[in-house]
Amino acid sequence: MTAEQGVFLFISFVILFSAYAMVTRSNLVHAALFLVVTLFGVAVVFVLLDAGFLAVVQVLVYIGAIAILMIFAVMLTQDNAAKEQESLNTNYGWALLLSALFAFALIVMLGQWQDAGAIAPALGAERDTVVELGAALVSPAGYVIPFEVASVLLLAALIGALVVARPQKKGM
Amino acid sequence: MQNTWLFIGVFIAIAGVFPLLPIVIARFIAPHKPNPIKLETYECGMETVGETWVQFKVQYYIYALVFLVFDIETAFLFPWAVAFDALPLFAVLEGVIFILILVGGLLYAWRKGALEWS
Amino acid sequence: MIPLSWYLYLSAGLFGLGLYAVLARKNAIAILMGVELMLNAVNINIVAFWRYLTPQNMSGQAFAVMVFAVAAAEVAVGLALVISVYRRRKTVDASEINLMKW
Amino acid sequence: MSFFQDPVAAISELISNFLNGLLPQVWADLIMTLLGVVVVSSFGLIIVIFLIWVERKIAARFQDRLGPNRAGPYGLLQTFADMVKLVTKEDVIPEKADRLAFNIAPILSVVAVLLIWAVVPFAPGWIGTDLNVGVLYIAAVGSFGILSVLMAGWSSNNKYALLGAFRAVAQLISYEVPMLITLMVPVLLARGMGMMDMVEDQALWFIVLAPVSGIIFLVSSIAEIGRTPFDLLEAESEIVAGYHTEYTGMKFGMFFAAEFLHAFTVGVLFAIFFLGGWRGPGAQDFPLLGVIYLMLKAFFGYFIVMWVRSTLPRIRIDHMLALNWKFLTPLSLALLILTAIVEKVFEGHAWRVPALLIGNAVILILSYFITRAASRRATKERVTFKKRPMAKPA
Repeated sequence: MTAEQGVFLFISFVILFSAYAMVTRSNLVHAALFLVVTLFGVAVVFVLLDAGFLAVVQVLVYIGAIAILMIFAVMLTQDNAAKEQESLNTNYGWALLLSALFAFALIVMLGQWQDAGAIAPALGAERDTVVELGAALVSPAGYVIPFEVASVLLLAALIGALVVARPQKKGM
Repeated sequence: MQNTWLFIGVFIAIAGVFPLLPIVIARFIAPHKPNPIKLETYECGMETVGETWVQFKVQYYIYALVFLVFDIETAFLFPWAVAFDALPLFAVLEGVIFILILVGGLLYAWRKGALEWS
Repeated sequence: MIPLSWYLYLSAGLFGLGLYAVLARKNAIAILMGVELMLNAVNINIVAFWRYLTPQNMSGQAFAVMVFAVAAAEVAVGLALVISVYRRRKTVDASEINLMKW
Repeated sequence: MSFFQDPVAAISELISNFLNGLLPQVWADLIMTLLGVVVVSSFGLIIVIFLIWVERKIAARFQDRLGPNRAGPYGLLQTFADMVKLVTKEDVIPEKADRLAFNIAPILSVVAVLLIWAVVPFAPGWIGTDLNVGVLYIAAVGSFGILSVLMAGWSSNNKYALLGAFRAVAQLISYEVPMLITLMVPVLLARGMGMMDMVEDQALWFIVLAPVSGIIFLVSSIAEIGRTPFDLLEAESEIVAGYHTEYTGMKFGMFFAAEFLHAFTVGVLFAIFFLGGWRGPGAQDFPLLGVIYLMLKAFFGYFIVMWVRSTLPRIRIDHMLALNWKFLTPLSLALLILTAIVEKVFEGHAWRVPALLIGNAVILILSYFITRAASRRATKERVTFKKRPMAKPA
């Protein structure tokens, strides 16, 4: 076992453990903090995959913005967080069965796949993937349409969320 | 590439140890005499009334929302800025259009008064 | 070296946990957190496939960035809806928000 | 390269040769990394001990006082005395607090600031690690700081702490927007996010090419570190002490140290992004000079922060947020667009620098007129004597 594999195993343990804790905790702020740990673990996985840019963006966007937004929303919608509530709905047995089956099916299918043991090809020492990504995002042969559509999507999300979240002036 | 990140990994560990050390030392040196009054929530000597979970203004969420959108925007624009030399003029203008669309969002929020505090 | 399958197993597990959170949790915000887990699992897959199968072009990373944008939009609107519902109904329990069920 | 030219390189070569003879390659590399980490991070921490004294002395001068002058010569040992005091103070954890988050938050706040130092280029070749995404890394690390504030405020289970945390987070995330957008301008000018490239490309300091961006960066940085005039997050007259109300002893000390270190780090970042980092006469050949230049420039930025702190009063929260969203953010976006277009159109042209400068000036003047017109249009509430409700005798 190489050092890299050791790091991977450790970090995947952290990811799965904290994801499990996130799913099972009834205290929502704790769940959000465990979500942060999971997201950070995923950032480390991106580093292991030579995608340093994505790792940094993962931390910036997920931990810096999305997790904060989650915690804000938790605090805005809880009049009584100290009160421990039943966190699972009545169908949780079926949900457990279904998701376990799903994960199991995925794992079995992976086990039968021929190329699953593939080893990463060398990336080339002189490649700057950030430059390539930037060029690909705005080149017409690359992803310029998704790039601009993403901006429209963000605009739509901003306007939609503002309209929905802001209290109406009267009555409400 | 990964060696440069190894440094960051070790750095996180060491940077965690540095502040941990004084706190642990303080745990051994500092006195520890808790009493119920001392452990109460601090409110300038008054007794706390009600829950900590007062309702917060939704405005906090609105700011976080606008921040989130601009945060994602930077994730798109930083690679664009890094690849600047490789880009022709129209590719630069595409980035500018991207920014302008989001400026539209900012203007919308402004016009609708979503950026007002009160 | 880490074989590709390890990443895929990790992401399968993460996806399963996210799915469970979406199906079983009561609180609407917890459900959104589950969706985030699933999106992250997808992202691990995308980047792993990029790194192992097509590292020569940047499609994998480009789509991972797109997934970030989609996740952000989803969270922004989703949480706004939750807050809006909470303001009217004083609850964030997804099984009690059932006015539109019939 | 001789010893006197670059002592650090010489010493590290000596040690790595020694280790390579002793241990397998992997372990030798790991130990070298560990040593590098310890050197870089303790540099940051040692500087903060000195800084607290400097800041108190200078703040005292601004306020016509003497400042610390009892412990040691010129009060130099004051910080150590404070440390002893903090270590021997009782560490009170409120009963209702969430212990895990309560204990992690102060550590996280220090880690968040300290991590920035991993990518600070001290001198040619002297850098912790030269990530190719250095600038974004700095921004990303900052989000841990926001998280620590939120954790501290929430886990204290105290109204004022939570309120302070909410205010703080609203301020931090708001000002991160113009900061991130402004950081794109040096990245554009340097054509790269690596911190070393950033400095090496500044044959002409970026403050000359993008003066307004530099100022926006400094202003939003002051807001990020929560110094006056943006110290609403710990406005003691309104919300006790903000998010660290419940913290005592060394844990409070950690928040305190993190704040000081962050203030200086902001000066360092300002120096790197806009004042040419370690650049200066002779720095290329004698890296030690580079460190001195960097520190001098950083102190200049830090001094401005202190100067602003002791000059301006605290501003109101709605004013603070309006300044960010209605002035700094649009301005930084306009500057980014301007820089991108000018850089492309005038690429390699003799008019590049003047065009950038003229563009900056035009945008600044335009924004002045727009804000003046807007403030005229805004209906002002005038509190006059007549309108004031008066108590009438019954």
